[in-house]
Amino acid sequence: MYNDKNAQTIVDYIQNFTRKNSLFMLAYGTGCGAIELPATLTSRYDAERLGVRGAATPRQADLLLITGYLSTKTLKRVIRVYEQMQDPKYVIGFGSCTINGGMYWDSYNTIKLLDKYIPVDVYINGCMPRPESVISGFQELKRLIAAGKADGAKKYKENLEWYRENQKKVLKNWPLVEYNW
Amino acid sequence: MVISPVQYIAIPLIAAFLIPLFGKLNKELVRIIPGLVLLYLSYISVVLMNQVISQNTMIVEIIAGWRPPWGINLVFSPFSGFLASLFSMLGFIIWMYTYNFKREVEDAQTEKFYVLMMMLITGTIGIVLTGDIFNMFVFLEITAISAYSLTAFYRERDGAEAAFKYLLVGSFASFFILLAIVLLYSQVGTLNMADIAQKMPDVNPYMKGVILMLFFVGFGIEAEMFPLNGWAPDVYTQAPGPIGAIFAGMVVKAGIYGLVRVIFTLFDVHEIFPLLMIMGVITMAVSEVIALRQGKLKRMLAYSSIGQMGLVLVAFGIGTHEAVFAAIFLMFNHAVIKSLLFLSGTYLVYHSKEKNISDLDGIGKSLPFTSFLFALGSLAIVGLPPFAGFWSKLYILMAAADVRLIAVIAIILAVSVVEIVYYFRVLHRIYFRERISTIEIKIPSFNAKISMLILAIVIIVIGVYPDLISGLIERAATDLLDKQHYIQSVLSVGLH
Amino acid sequence: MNTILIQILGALATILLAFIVGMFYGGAHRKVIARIQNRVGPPIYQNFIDVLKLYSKETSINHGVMQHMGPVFAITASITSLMFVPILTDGNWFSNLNFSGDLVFLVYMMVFGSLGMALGAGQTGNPNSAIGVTRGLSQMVGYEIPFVMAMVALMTQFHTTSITGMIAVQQQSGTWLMFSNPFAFMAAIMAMLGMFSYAPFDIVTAPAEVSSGPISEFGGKYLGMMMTSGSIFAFVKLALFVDIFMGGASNLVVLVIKTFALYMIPVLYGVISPRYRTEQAITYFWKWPLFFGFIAILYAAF
Amino acid sequence: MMNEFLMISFYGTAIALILIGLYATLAKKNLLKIVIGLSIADSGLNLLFMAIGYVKDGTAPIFSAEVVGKNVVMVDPVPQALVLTAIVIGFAVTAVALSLVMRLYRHHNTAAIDEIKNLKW
Amino acid sequence: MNSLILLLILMFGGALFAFILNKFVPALRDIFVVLLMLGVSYLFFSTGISNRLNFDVLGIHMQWGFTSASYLFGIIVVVLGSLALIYSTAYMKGKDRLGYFYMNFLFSIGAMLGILMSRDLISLFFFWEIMTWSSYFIVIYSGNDVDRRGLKYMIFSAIGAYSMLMAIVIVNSFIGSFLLEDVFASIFAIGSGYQIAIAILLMIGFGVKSAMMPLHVWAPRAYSESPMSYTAVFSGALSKMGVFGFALVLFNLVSTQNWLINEVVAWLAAITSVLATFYAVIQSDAKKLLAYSSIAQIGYIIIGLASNTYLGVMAGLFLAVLHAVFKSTLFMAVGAVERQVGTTDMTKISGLIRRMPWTFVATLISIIALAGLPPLGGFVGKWMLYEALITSGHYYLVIMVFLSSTAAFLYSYRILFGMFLGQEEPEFAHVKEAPLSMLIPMLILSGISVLSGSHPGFILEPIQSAMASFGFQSNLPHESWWELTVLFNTWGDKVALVNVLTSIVGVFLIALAFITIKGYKNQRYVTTKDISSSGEIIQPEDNMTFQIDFYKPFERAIWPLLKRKIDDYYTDFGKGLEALFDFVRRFYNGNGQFYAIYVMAFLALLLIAGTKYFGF
Repeated sequence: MYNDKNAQTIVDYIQNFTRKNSLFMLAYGTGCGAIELPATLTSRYDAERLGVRGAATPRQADLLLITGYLSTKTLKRVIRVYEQMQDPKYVIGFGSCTINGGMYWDSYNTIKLLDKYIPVDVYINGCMPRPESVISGFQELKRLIAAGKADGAKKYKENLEWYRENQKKVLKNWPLVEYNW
Repeated sequence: MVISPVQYIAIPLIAAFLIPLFGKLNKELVRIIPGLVLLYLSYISVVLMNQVISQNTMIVEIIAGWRPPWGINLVFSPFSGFLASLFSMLGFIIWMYTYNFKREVEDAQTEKFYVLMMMLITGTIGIVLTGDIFNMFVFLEITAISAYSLTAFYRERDGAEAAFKYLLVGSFASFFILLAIVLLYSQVGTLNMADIAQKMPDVNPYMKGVILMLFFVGFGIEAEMFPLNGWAPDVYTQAPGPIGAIFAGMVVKAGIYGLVRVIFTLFDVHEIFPLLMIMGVITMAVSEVIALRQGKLKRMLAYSSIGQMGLVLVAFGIGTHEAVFAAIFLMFNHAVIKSLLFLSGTYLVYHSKEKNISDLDGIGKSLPFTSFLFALGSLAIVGLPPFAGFWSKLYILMAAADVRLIAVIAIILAVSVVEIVYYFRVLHRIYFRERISTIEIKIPSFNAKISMLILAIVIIVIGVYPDLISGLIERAATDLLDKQHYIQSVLSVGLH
Repeated sequence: MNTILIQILGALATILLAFIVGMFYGGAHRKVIARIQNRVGPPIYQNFIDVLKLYSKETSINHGVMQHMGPVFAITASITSLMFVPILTDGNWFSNLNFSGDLVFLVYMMVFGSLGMALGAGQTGNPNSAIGVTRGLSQMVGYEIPFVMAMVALMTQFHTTSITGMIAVQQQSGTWLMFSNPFAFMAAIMAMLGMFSYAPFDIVTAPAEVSSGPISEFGGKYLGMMMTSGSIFAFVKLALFVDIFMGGASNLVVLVIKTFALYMIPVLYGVISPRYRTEQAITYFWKWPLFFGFIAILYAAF
Repeated sequence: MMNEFLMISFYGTAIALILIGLYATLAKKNLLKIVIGLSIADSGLNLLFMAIGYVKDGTAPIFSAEVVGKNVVMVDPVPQALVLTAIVIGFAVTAVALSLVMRLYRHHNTAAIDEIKNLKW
Repeated sequence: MNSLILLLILMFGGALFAFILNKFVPALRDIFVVLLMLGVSYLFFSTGISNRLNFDVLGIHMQWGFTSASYLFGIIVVVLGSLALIYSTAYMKGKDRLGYFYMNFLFSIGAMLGILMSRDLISLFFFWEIMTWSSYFIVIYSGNDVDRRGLKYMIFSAIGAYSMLMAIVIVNSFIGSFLLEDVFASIFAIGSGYQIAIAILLMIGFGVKSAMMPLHVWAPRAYSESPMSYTAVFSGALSKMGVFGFALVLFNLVSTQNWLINEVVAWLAAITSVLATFYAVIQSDAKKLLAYSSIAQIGYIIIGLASNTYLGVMAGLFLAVLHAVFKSTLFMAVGAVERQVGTTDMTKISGLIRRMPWTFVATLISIIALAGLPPLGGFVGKWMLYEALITSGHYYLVIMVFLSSTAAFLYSYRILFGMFLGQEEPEFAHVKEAPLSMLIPMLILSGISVLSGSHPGFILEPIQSAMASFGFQSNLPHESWWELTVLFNTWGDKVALVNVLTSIVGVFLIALAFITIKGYKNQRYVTTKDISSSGEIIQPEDNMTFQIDFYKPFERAIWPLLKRKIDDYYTDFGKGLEALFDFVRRFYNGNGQFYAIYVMAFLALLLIAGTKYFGF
C-alpha cells in the first residue's frame, strides 16, 4: 500500500498529508547530534513551522531521531523505544555515526550501521549535520511520507527475525523481555 | 424457732466460738457451719425484710428486757435491715467462694479464718442493727479487731504492716468515737440513739459541733474518707481475697452506715452536708486518679473502692431523698460488684507474688470464665449499662442536678472517665496481650465459680430490671431520712 | 419531534463549533508563542493536522480497559459541560441543556473529565503519569478555591446560581459582571490561569520533568481524542467566562472576539513565565487570588 | 473546794494522759512506744469517762439496803459499766497490736515505723 | 408481645446465643447470625412507626417507638447490618474469637436500633452506652496497640457519653421528665444559659460519635483497625447515630435565636471536614484514608444539618444516607482487598484491577459517589448542600466545603490508584476475586449509589417526612424542593438529573463506541510493564508504580496546617495529668504514723473550720 503510489486513495492521501505535516519527534539524544536540535527547533530555523514538534514519550511520537553514535548499551534502549512507538513510525539517522560508525568506526561497543538493527527511513549525513541539513532531512522524510514510501515500520515487521538476529549478535545476552509489542 | 433480729448477732457469734470446738470433732464442720449460719441469716433476712416491708414498720428488739432508752435494743429498720440482709447474703456467697479456697491452708488456719470471718460479719451486722451508740462502738471494735487479724492472716505477705497501719488509724477511729460518745453522754445522759436524737436539740451547739466532728472523723476513718484512708489500700492489698470482698462489701458499708446514722438521725444538722459532699468529692477524685497510676491489681481495686465510697458520701451529702436513695442503691451495687471484682481478681493473681497488673497479660485465654466475670464486673463498676452500676450513678447525677450541683456532676463524670481508663487497661491486658509470665494459674473451684456467677447474675438482672430492689431501697431511704419515725418506733417499743 | 431534532442538531453544531474554535485557538496559541519567540511558528490550522494524524495512526496500545476509557471520560466531561454552557444569549440552536444545570453543577462537571483521565493514566502504570496526576489534582485544589469564591461572590450578589440567570442580570443592568464585581473577576481570572494549565502552571504535563505526565502512555487515537477534548474544554471555559463576566455573546463573531480576548490572558501570561513547582503553584492560588476572592465575597455580601 | 480540785485533777489527769498518749503515738518512731502511747491515751479516755460519770458526793451506785428509799446521791453507773467494756476492748486491741509488732519486728528486723514502708502509693 | 421488645430481645438474646453457639456448634454460627439479622430486618420493616411502648423503670417514665426520622436511620442500620453480616461470613472466615465478634456485632446493631426507638433520653443513653462498649470491643478485636487505640476510643466515647448524661440530668432537673416530647416542648422555658449548655453538652456527646473536630482523634485508628466488615457498619451506621443526635439537638433544643450555635457547629464541622480531608490525602494506608474520609464526610452532613435551611438539612440527611451506602461499600472493598491480598498498605499493592474487577467496579462507583461527581448520588447531596449554603448566605462556609471536597478528589484518586491501578505485580498474580458473599453486598450498595444519582426522589421522600418528624422548623414555605429527578434551590435554579445522566451516558457511549470501533483490529493490550521510561527495560519484578509520598507537593503546601496534630495536644495533656496523679499518689507515703497525723490534722482542721463555717 505504501509502495504503490498509484494505489493511494483519497483517504490515503489525506492521511499521508496529515502525517507528513505533523511529525511528533522523539529526539533520542544519544550522541552529539542532539546539540543541533535546539538550534533546529528555536527561533533561527524553527522546525515547528514544518509541523515538527517534540513528543515526550515514544507512545506519542511518530518520528525517532537517532542523533549520533549508538553504543550497544544504548542500542537496546533504542530498540525498546522504537518498538514502543505506534504505527506509522519513522526513523531518521543523524550524522555519519549512524551510517558507518563515523569517528567510532573501530570502537568495540558502538554499532556501525543503524539500518541493521532498526529500519531507518532517512539518513542525514555530516558530522554533525547543521540545522539546515536536519531540516532538509525532515523535508526528505516528508516527501517519502507523501509518496507513501516511508515504510520502515512495515519492513521491520516483515523482517523481524533478521533484525532480531542482528540485534542479538550485538547484544550478547538478549536483555529485552519479549513483550507483546 | 422464733425469728428475731437478735439472731443476727447471737448465732454467728456463738458459731464463731463454737467453730474451734467443732474443729476438734470434724474438720469438715469447720467449713460447713459458717455456711449454714449465713444461710440461716439470709433466710431470716428474707423473712424479716418481708415483714418490715409488708407491714411498713420497723422491728425493734429489746434485749434483756430493758425497754429503750435504758436497755440495748436492736433496730431492724428498712435501712439497717436492708444492709443486714445484704451483709448476710453477701456473706453467704463469699463463704461459698471460700469453701474450697481455704482448703489449701492447713486446718488450724481454717479455723482461725472462719472464726475471724464470722466475727467480722457479726461486727458489721451488729453495727447496722444496733440502736445503742455505745453498742455500736463495741461492734465496731469487734469488727476492727477481727479485721486487723484477718489483714495479717497471711504470714508470708506484708499483712502485718498493713494491719498495724490499720490498727494505728483504727485506734484513732475508736478513740474519737469513744470520746464523742463520752462527750455525748455527758451532754444528754443517754446512749440510746433514738433517745439521743430526741434530746439533741437541747445540747449546747458548740459541744454538738465538737461531738459531730469527732464522730465524723471517727466514722470517716471507717468509711475511708479521704485524708483518713491511708490504711485502706494496704489492707485491701494484703488481706486474703474474699476478705477484701468483705471489707469492700460490708466493713466500709458499716462505717458509712454509722456515719450517716449519726449525721442523719442523731444530729440531723444540715450544715454538715456540704462538708460530707466536699469530702466525698475529694475522696472520689483523689483515689480514682491514684487508682489510675497503680501497677498492682488489688491496690487498684482498693483505690477504686475508696473512690466509690467517695461517691456514696457525695450522694449522702446531697441529702435529698433521691440522693439518699441513690446512695443506698450505690452501696448495694458496689457491695455486689466490688465483691465480684475482688473474688475474680483474686483468682487472676492467685499465684503471683507481686499481684502486678502486668501478670495478667493474656490470662483471658487460660482463665476464660473468671476473666469474663472480671470484665463484666469492670463494665458494671464504671457504670456502663446494662449493668447495675449504671442506675445508681444515674440517680446520683439526677439528685445532684436537682440541687444544681453542676460542678459535682462534672467531677463525678470526669472521675468516671478515669475509672474507665484504668479498668479497661486491665481488660486489655487480660485479653489482648500474649501470656509471657510463667506464673502458675489457679483454676477456680466449682463453688467459687458458682458464687461469682451468682454475683454476676445479680449485676445483670438489677441492671436490666432495677425495679426488682428499688422498692426496698426506696423504703430504706425513707427510713434514713424520717428521723421522727425512727425515734417513735424505738421509744414506743414496750410501752404497751 | 421537531424540538428533539433541533436539540440534537444544535448539540452537534455546538460541538463542531467548540471543536473548531478550540482547535484554532490552540493553533493561535502556538502561533503567538512562536511570534513572541521570534519564530514563524506553525500554521494556525496545525492542530487540525495533528489531531487528524493522531486519529489516523494505526495501532493504539492500551494497558487495560480504564486506559481505554480515560479519553472517553475526558471527552464526555467536556461535551457534557459544553451542553450546559450557554453559547449565545439568544437563539435556540445553541441553547442545548442550558436550563438543566447551574454553576455548581458545571464546576463539578468540569472536574469529571480530569478525574476520568486520571484513572486512565493511572492504569498505564507509568510513574510519570501518576506523578502528573497528583500534580494536576493538587493544582486543582489550588485554583478551584479562588474560582469558586468568585462564583459564590457573584451568586450571592445576584441571587442566582445559573449561568443563564447571570447573563440575564447583565443584560438587564447593561454592565458586565467584571465591572460589577471586579474582585471576583480578578480572582476568577487568576484561577483561570491555573485552569488552562499553560505556563507557569503547566506542571501536569511538564515534558521535561515528567515526560508529559498523565498522557505519557497515550498515543494515537487516545491522544487525538484527548486533544479534541482539550480543545472543546478550552472553549467551554472561555464561553463560561464570557457568559459570566462579559455579558455573553449575541452572535458568533462577538463570541469569538470575546473568547479570544480572554484566551490571550493565560497565553500571554504563560509566554513570559517559567514553570512553578507544584507547591508553589498551589500557594500562588492561595495568596492573591484567595485574597481577591475574600474581598469579592465581602463586596457581594455587603 | 476539795471537790473542785478533785474534779480538776480528774479531768486534768485524763486530758494529760490523752495528750501524752497521742504525742507518743504521733511522734515516736518505735512501734512499741506507739502501742504504749495508744494504751495511755485509752486509759486517759477511760478516766475521762469516769470523771464525767462522777457526781459530787456520790456513792457507789449499788442499791443496797442502806440506800434504798433514802435520798442518797450516787455516781452514774453507766460510765463505769461502759469503761469496763472499753478497758477490755483496749486490752484486746493492745494484744493484737503487740502481736503485730512482734511479727513486724521479725519480718523487718526493726521497730522503727518509718522504715516499714513496703506498702505505699 | 410488643414487636419493639421482641426486636430487642431477638437482637440481644440472639447475640448471646451466637456466642454460645460458637462455643458448641461453630458451623451453624454464620447461618444463624445472618438469619437472625434478616429476621430482625423483617421484623423492623413490619414494625412501622406507629407502635409506641410506655413503661416505667425506677420511677422514670420511658417510651419506645420509631418516628419516621428514626425509621430512616433504622433502615440504614438494618440494611447495612444485614449486608455487613453477610459480608462478614466470608470476611471473618478462619479468624478466632468469632463468637466474641459476632456477639458484639449484634449487640451494637441492637443498641443502634434501641437508640433509634428511644423516645426518652434515659433509654437513649442506655443504648448509647451499650453501643459504645460493644463497638469498643470490636475496635480492640484485632488486638494490636490496644492500649493507645482502644483506650482513646473509650476515653472519648466516655467523655462524650458523660457530657450527654450531664445534659440529660440537667434537663430532667428542670423539666422533670426524660421524654423527648416533653423535653422538646418545654426546653425553651428554662434559662437560656442552661439551655445553651444543655445543647452544647449533648452535642459534645453526639460529636464524639460522629467524630467532630476536636473530638475526632479516636476515629482514624478505630475505623481502620476494626475488622472491615464491622467498620462498614461503624462508619456507615454507627457514626450516623451521632448525626441523628445532632439532628435532634439542632432542630429541637437550639432555638432559632441562638443562630451562633448553629454557626459554630457548622464551622467546626467545616474545619473537621477540611482537616480530615487533608489528613486523608497524606495517608498511604487505604483503611486509614477511608477513616479520615469518613470523618470529613460526616463533617458535610453536620454542616448541612446546622445550616438551618430546608435544603441544607435535606442535603445533610441525604448525604447521611448516601455516606452510609458508599462508605460502607468502600470499607467492604478495602476489606476484600485485605482478605485477598493480605495488606491494605497502598505502597505495597498495585494493579489489582484485572484480578478483582468487580471489587474495582464497586469501588469506582462508590468513589464517584464519594467525590460527588455527577451523575451519581454524591453529587445530588453536594449540590443541595452548596445551594443551601449559598442561598442562605454562608459564603465562607461554602468555600470550606468546596476546599474539602476538592481536596477529596485527591484521596478519591489515591485509593483507586493505590489499590487497583498502577502496574500489575507478579506477586499478586495469584490474587482472586473476592467470594460472592462479599461481592453481593458491595454491588447491591453500589447499585443504590447509582440509582440515587438520577432518581434521588426515592430517598428524598422519606427524608422529607423524617425532617418533619425531627421537628425541623423551616422559616421558608414548605414547598417541594425536588421532583423525582430534578432539584431546585431557593432561587429557582435547578439541576435536571435525568438530562445530566442522559448527556453523560450518551456522550460516553458514543465516544466509547467511536474509540473502540475505529481501528479495533490494531488495538493492542500490552502489559503495564511495557511503559515508556526513557528506553529503560523494566523487568517484571520491578515495580515502577508511583506510590510513596504520593501527594508530597500538596503536603508541603499544606504543611503548616498539619505540623502539629490535635492528638499531640491531647497526649501532652494526658502526660501532664499523669504527672499530677503521680504527685497526688505521694500522699500515701507508706508510713502509718503519717496517716495518723493526717487524721489528727484533719480533726484539728475540722474543729477550727467547724466553729467558723458550720455555725457550731
